Amino acid sequence: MARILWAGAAAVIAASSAVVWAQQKSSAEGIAEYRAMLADGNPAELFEAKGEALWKTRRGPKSASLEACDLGKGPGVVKGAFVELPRYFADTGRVQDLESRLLTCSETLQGISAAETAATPFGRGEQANMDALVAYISAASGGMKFNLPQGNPEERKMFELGKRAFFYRAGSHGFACASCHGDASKRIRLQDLPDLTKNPGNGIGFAAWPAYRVSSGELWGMQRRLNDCYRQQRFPYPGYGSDVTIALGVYMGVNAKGAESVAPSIKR
Amino acid sequence: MKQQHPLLFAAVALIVSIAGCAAPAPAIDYDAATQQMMKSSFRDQGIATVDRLQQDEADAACSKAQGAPLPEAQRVAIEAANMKTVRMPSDGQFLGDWKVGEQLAQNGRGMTWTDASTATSSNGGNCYNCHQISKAEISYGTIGPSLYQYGKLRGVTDPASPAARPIVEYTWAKLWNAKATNACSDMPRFGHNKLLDEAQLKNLMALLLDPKSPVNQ
Amino acid sequence: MHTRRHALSASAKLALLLLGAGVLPAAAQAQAAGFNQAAFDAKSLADVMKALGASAPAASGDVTVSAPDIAENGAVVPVGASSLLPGVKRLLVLVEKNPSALSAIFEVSEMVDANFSTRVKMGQSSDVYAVAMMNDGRVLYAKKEVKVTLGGCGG
Amino acid sequence: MADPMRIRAQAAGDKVTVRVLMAHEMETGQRKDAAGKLIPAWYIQQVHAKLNGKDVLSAQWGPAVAKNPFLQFMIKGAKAGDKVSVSWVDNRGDTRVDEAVVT
Repeated sequence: MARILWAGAAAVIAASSAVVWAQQKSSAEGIAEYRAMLADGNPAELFEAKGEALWKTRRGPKSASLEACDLGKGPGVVKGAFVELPRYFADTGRVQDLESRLLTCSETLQGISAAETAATPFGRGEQANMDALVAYISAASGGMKFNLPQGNPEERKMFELGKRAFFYRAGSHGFACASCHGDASKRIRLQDLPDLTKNPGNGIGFAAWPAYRVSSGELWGMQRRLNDCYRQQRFPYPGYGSDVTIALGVYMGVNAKGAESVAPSIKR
Repeated sequence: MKQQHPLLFAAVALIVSIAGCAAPAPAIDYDAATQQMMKSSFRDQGIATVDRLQQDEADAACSKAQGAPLPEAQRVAIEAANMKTVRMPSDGQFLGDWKVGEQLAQNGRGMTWTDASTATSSNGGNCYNCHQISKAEISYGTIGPSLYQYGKLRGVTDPASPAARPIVEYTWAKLWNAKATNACSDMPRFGHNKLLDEAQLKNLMALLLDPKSPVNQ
Repeated sequence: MHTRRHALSASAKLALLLLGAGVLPAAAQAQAAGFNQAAFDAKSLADVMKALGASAPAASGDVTVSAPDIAENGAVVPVGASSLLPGVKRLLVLVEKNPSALSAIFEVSEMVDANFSTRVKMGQSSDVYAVAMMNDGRVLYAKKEVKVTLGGCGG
Repeated sequence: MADPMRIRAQAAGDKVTVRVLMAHEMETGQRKDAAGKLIPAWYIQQVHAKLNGKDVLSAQWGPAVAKNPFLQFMIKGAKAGDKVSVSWVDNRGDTRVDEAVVT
């Protein structure tokens, strides 16, 4: 009986949704206006400038800069690297995203412990430097299209694992990434939710991060974005640079193939 | 256009798959590898412990389906099993205070690793994240259907009347365990997973069904 | 000018007093003199005007406040204040329902337009004011309601 | 020391539009930390701008100005090649001065 009632209810709901449409539209316009007013003068620029200086500064026990770091396009090449990450790196034998690759470079070149940085709370010490570095490196690929390599078997494996992680429902609320990001044209509160199972468009979803978060006044890379997604999903705590975060990066990045990166963007 | 025989394709496919078996790289069991990855990637933090990664039958089946509908028999079995978990209110009263319900519906907190306690009193209903409810709140989500005029549209004028009973019980079951009526529902199982207690659920019931609630104006 | 000097000296005295009481760190002494603490502590629009020695403001079509209808997040709300009238001495930005109403004071010189944009925090939906204090003592305002919404997952 | 500001000064006609981003916490003094202790107020109180060394703007800010503040203003009678400098002082007495050339 419940099922029949529900079907009837659905029909009534469809009728009532037209009534609320006008109001929804004006809210959406208001939000668009707000975002347009913020776009001119994105504080992410402050982080980019800091990141560029950090990239070139000799630091750490080995007193070296990061300029010899190979982000996938050869040592020292920054432009275009971001839109091809995560990818497989032969020297570590791992698929790495931007943050985990920076941990490797920072450790091998500068002697700064990757494990210690990974264990540092977001926004403090070396993690604050990571925020600036990801802003700088992503900005260097601004306007370029995502084109993650899938030639290596490890890259293809991470895509498959990322897909399964994306749909993995668990926790007290039974949420998966897909609960919010598995369909187009849905919102949470007033925020549009990109469908991350495909390319949601230029500068949307995966192509909008790293971003300056207005709510906290901080710059978030994908690691931090995913960390807070999992917090809101009521999951346990994902390790910084853990396989699940990189696999999700591969899944979303491959799906976003052809999308233009606007990172670092500005977000609620 | 030259027509090709489907059997030819089958034969080629067979040869390829045999060759595949002979190759050194064995086929990967992605589902097992996923389980292993989840286990190695997460750790306890505050109240959010790794045992939360364990899936029950519904979560496991819906994860595996990746958004596709479940086979009919499986869907029916999952819904029946979840329906059995629904506990109707112990005192037979279904409705509480819609004003408290509205606050609960607005509240998106609870059960994250930054929350101090798993007690139901520290949890919100998260309702506006996904649903339109009261018309006054313009910041609402659209993951779930609009619940504006929920009771009114269903003809509920007296929630205590026998006529309203089926809707009242259906709504209670939906809040208690949404998978009782929709196996792969995205809605949290508030009663079943001890996210909200009976009194809190009654307040949400009142928000949806009390004729005096702003939802039904 | 007289009222302004008066306000400055009052806040300077207050700063000295607080410094004597050990409330203010020594470093704050230098700039406290040019900062009108009383105006920024004032709760209401009227109290801000009082602290600035200004008369009651009148609504005016010659002052413009720009702000979005809806703010996705109260932590950052873009607000602009401007006027094309000649003789604007100061432009203020106020948020009526903030714990302290005054957000910013801009001194207009002959070298700049009476046109400023910044971003403010808002604790809740509220009227946002642009107030122009004129050289002739008039005080004019424009206001606009900004709805601050709850966003994201809310957790 | 505080991180540098980003200053953009662009000429159009006889006016120069200046956009400034400042790296600052702008802590209100009303928020509590995880332990429930009030986080002390820390915010920019005064901002000054100069064109070729001459004062053009002064402003007073309260803690309600948003974190990592943005400021836009228009200078009259300025042109490409002119120098715009912006400085701020916060309630702790920390200060920062940066300069940009009008383009």
